[in-house]
Amino acid sequence: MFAEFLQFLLSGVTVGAAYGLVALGFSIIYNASHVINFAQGEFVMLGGMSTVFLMAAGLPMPVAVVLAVLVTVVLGLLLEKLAIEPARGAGVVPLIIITIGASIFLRGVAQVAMDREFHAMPPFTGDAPIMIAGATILPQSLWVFGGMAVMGMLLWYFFARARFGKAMLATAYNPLAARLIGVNTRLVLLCSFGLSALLGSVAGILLAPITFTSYDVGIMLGLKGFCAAILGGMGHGAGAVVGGLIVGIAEAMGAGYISSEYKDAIAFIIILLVLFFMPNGLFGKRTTERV
Amino acid sequence: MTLLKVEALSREFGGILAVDSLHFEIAPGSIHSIIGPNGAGKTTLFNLVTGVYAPSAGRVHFEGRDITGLAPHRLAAMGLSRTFQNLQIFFNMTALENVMVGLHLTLDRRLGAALFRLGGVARKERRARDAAAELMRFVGLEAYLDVDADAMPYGALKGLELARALASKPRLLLLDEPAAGLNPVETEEVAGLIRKIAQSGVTVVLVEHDMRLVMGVSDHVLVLDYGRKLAEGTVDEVRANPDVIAAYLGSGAAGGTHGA
Amino acid sequence: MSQALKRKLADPRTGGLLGLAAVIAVLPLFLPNNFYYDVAIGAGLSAIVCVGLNLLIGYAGQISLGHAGFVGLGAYSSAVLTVEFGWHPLAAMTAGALGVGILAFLVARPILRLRGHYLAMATLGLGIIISIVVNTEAEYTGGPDGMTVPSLMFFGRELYGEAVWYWIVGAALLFTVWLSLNLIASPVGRALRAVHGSEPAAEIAGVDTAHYKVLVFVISAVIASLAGSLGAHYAGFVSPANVGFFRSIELVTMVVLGGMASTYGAVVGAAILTVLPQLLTGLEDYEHIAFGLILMLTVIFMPRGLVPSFFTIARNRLASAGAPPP
Amino acid sequence: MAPEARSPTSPATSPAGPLLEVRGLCSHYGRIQALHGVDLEIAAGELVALVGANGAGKTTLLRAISGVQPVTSGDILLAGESVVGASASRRVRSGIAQVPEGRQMFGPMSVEDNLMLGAYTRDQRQVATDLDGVYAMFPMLRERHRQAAGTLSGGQQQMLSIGRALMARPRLLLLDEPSMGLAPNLVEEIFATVEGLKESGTTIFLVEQNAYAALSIADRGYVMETGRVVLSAAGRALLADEKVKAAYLGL
Amino acid sequence: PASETIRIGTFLSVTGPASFLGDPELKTLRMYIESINKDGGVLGRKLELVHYDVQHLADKAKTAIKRLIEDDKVDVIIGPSTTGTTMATIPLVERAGIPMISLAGAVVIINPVKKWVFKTPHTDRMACAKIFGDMKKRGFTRIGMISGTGGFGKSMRGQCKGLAADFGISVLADETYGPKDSDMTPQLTKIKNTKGLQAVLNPGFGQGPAIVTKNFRQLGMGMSLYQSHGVASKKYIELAGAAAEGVRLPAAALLVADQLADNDPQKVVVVGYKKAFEKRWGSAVSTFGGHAYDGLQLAISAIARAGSTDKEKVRAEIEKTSGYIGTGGIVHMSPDDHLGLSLSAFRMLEIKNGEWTLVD
Ligand SMILES: Nc1ncnc2c1ncn2[C@@H]1O[C@H](COP(=O)(O)OP(=O)(O)OP(=O)(O)O)[C@@H](O)[C@H]1O
Ligand SMILES: Nc1ncnc2c1ncn2[C@@H]1O[C@H](COP(=O)(O)OP(=O)(O)OP(=O)(O)O)[C@@H](O)[C@H]1O
Ligand SMILES: [Mg+2]
Ligand SMILES: [Mg+2]
Repeated sequence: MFAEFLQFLLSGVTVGAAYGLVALGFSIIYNASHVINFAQGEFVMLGGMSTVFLMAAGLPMPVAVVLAVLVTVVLGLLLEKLAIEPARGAGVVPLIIITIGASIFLRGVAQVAMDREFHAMPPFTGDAPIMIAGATILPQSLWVFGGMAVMGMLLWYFFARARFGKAMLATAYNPLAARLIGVNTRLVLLCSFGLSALLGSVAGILLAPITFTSYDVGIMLGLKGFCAAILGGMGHGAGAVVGGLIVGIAEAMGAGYISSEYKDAIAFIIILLVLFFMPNGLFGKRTTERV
Repeated sequence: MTLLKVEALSREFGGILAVDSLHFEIAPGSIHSIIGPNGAGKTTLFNLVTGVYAPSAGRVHFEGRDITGLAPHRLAAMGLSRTFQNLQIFFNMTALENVMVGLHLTLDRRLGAALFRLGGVARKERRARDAAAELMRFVGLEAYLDVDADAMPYGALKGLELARALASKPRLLLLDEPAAGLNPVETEEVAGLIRKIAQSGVTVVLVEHDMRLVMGVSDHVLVLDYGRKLAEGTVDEVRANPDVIAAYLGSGAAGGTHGA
Repeated sequence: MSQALKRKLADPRTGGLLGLAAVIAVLPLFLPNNFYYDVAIGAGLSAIVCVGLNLLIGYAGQISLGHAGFVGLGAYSSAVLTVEFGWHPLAAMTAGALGVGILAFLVARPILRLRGHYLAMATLGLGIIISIVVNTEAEYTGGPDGMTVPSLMFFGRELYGEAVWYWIVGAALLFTVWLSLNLIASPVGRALRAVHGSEPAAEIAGVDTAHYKVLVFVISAVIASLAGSLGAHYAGFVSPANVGFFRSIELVTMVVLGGMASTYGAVVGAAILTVLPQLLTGLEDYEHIAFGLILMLTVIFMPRGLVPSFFTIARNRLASAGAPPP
Repeated sequence: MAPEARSPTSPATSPAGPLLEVRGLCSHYGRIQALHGVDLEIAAGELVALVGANGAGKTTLLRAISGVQPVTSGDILLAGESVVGASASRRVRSGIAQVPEGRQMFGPMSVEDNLMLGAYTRDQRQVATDLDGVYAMFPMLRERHRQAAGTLSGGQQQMLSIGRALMARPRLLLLDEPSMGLAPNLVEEIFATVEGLKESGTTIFLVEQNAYAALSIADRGYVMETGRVVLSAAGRALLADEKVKAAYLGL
Repeated sequence: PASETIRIGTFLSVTGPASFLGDPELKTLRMYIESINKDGGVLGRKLELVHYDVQHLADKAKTAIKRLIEDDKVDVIIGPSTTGTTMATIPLVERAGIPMISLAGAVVIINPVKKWVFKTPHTDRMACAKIFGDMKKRGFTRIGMISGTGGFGKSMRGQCKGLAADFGISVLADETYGPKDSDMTPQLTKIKNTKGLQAVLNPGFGQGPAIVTKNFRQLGMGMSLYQSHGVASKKYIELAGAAAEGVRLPAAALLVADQLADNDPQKVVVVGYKKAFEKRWGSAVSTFGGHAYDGLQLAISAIARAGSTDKEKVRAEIEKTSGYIGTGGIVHMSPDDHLGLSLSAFRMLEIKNGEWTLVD
């Protein structure tokens, strides 16, 4: 029975790490602008799909990976420059709608430029399962988990310690004041899109060997990543990680112990319950507005 | 008979006692001022009295009824209104509509009537507009009637808050720094307004750092420091109190002139 | 024309409603066949939902990413109660609306305590849970394959065919818009906007913010449910595909595109996002690219939405045309 | 009334010309014009006060100087060089800091983070002493250095806003009603501080409703009405002006 | 008149979760209509394809079918790809009176028979029968199931559970997974821990079954794994990689075209289709494209026999189809069988060394 539990846990952690990784991508743009970037999942897709296609074109994996990340980052920067920047000052909701448009657009481009099929990517370090007390986990899952841990840590450092990270936060909290203290808010926004595209593409590449990749994998990963980010408290690095793990584990335990048909519903019910008691997510900052 | 009675009221925020076992009473029909250093707890006190915050301890009574913990809209219905130090304007409306929200409790709020436009909604709305416009004239904002609130200068927004608060026909009106950002001439106008409001039977509680305004209109002054009562009395008593001078007034302001 | 009449016509309620009625009345002249009717009906049904959703999002400032769930519940109530339990369609529709109203009422208080993205998340979760339920309870709902729904009977007559439904949906839309305009122009509507503007200020003005948030949530959910029921009877079929998250997002997009806090904006947004994909089908593979692009460009150039932006432009034109030469 | 009080006096001449020069500045909010050709000059080291009724356009002018309000026509020169094309952040880097109207906190961030962000454009190794300086000026801020700025009281936020601007060690400090919401004893202190800053060479442009205090310490003053400068003279001279007295001092 | 084109309407799931169905289907239709036109068309008239992408959405399908019928005035309809979209449009097709040849799997489409609706793919019920037959042969009576929750998986799950008893098979574990799930180990762990299971059946399509297969091997599950005809494309083997070794599934002859005996009547057809498709599109054939091929052939030969595009005549001719040899099998339709395939049309395949191989 313990082995079973452990297996559920490991499965949950694997999936949860994927959600957490995507959730981190959401945090960056959110932290710079309070915009939820619905195209975040598309960054994930672009990372994986580009790598697959570059490898199919004969490039060795490391080169393909680097190029894929570059491609995604460039697209992220273009998105900011061409679509977000011109609409600055439009308010958060219109900006979110723009990112929805962008996600449809990017998916459309991917299915024309690449294809509509699923693709497998070879795992980084083989696919011999690792046995832990009767449960198994794939080496690639460890990569995802490690990737998430490293990224989470870096982001935490970035926003809690680095000056530019704080300037980003400041820009989201009060763009006017940020400009008045000399923050180049355009650059901040541009960087936030570049960074989260980077993070998204890395996530996509780490995940592709496990989940496969196709032009529309971004939808589900984006949605679950969003849930994880909210659960943890939007914009909070550790929150994104923990949120991702909780959603993943809830799904796995739900599927294992309750009902596989309702496992997603179980995860959502948990999220709702958490929000009812902690309206700003697990780690979210409480509102500080005073009257 | 007291209008407002505060008993052992406390509120703490993460270890800081913003209001610390405060007792005081406010008699009806006068102008009371609450002054004190920045962070003394004046705004927090307003927030406790008007139900924005729940107290950590203590009780608030209004016209003899215990109103501790009641939601602000319930208090509004009982005749309590206020303005905000951090302006709370409906920026998605015109100035006039802002004031019309203040009339909410006096209007027909039945859903059916609203949906089907029954019971002379149109006529009542026109009358509400007139009433709101009248209030804006009263506070000197007739120039801004149909201006979008987000296009108004800061000073005018202060007046708008006052008009909106008056619209609900309060018996107790709490004003949080109504003269902040106004020049002496405008402040004098506000002083005149406050007197008029008080004369019309509304009890006014005023929080303000402009000593000329405070000393000019108050019947009674309460001084807070670190959430506690530092002094209480008439204008002259408070002005002469060395503790108040040391903690708050400083050397120049005690004379009642403005600024340095 | 008398001044009073002119003013009445310029008033969004009278003038706009007459305009909308005229459009609905004249449109069939340009609809060559049932397909076009079908698109128009689809636009009308979406518009009804969006007018309700706009009360919630545009006026009261509370986002919902779960409204497709309410539409779906309405549709499935009509389907399941008539097919499985043999209810009269009108009774089923009413029961559905009631049920959705009660559900919305029950969840509204805890959900609407949340703000911004957290509220978006909670409503999204609610919508997804609803869609999982209709997907899973195949015994009643037919699961992913959906189920057929009998026609709506009205005084013993079967309401069938696009031409008939066009007028039903048109009338329903007109009625919904009328209700929405009435609401907005009343103290209740102003209270909703006040909730959006500043909750503390609304409260101290005597507005029971929690009550109004719940109220508008319930109203918009009930409207969605009724539109869902109508849609189910019109289509004769319900399926879970349109109950999900994407449809919810689409509905919100319609509201924002048309213009938040604009009832006609909601109608225009719904019409455009319904018609546009039909226009783009000729592009085949490039359909999605074009759609995404148009969506982005519209919002970039008209961030406040089509209808408000259009009126601003028109007003500026008028003003500069009427201004004396410098 | 002294006749010279009416004629625009030229600023104290400095070899390099005025530090800030505003020429024919116009600015609009949409279709509404808020500034109608504002002209003014501030010499290096000067303390200039700007007074005017509410809605006169003072805040708009300061925002335009800082580069966060679009300018429709006219020019702004900093040390002889036009900055109208420069971004707000460039202007901060060239030495303009502002204490904005409405305090403009980074609400969820700590008091100390807010202060440190004030020195965002500066070399971080040099700011530690300045932080101590601000804490010395406002001991309350030191006590609350970890509290979220948004939860401070109004006056405390005003102190923080002033402190944050000082952290930039500006050449030109724009103050938009710095005394608003401050306790009387602190108001005195603020004006003393402003004078002290001027002594130490900072150029100051002070917008104040507390016109009496502002003009008392100012070298010169400007009076604005509905988007136009209508009067300028030495500070003391304006204090003596009957119209100013009647309209802004309430004497 | 000869100058007028014959309009063939289609509405497929070219994008969205079922795109692996619609994509090859559309490609097939395009390719063959081109080549038929090059050869002079049908009845001396050119064919014209009118297509709308409906993803997997019933509403889109309904609008598309109205457009095809009312606006484009097509003569015959091929598609849609999925059961859900088919079921949503059947009432309209029946009312309008236009022949439609669905490319979707579920048996409910043609059972009960609908006058105007036909279909080409084997039913899920047949797939269950084929699989259970094979299991019985190998002595498996205790099995577990893990099904996708999409329309296909859900429908087949129901059919198989209904049919199991007929074959003396008991389903002792019954799990599901969502169409976009990326990890099925919890469900498989439960199956693994169910005592005495001999085989696991995974009805589903898309990438899900490949993930199930991988997870299945990851957990070191010893029993036999059966997939459905929903994964009958090379893509499955490519995605699942080595984990797919030994997996069995029922599929049409198309997948093993080269391995068919030379005297197999289907050989020519399937080899021809496979070559043509792979040459034109550079990707491997799937049985799904084959369904579209069969649909098109059924339609045009019916039109040719009817000598016109009169809808009733064409419908009657389709219904009379007998002995048509397609990629899916040999078709004998009748007024109470609008599919016309027998169980023998299915072959049991096993994956060996990364290739499909015929078991029987
Ligand atoms: N939400 C909160 N969280 C943390 N601390 C708070 C909060 N609200 C108030 N405080 C603290 O309580 C104290 C009292 O604040 P309050 O706003 O009541 O002061 P005040 O007397 O109105 O000051 P001012 O004259 O500056 O407006 C302050 O020290 C403030 O930092
Ligand atoms: N966002 C805005 N949109 C439109 N008009 C505006 C906006 N902000 C200010 N205005 C207008 O510009 C003019 C100048 O306003 P400004 O805020 O500069 O005045 P001010 O002198 O700073 O007043 P106060 O003393 O009240 O702060 C006012 O008439 C005001 O109505
Ligand atoms: Mg205060
Ligand atoms: Mg100002």
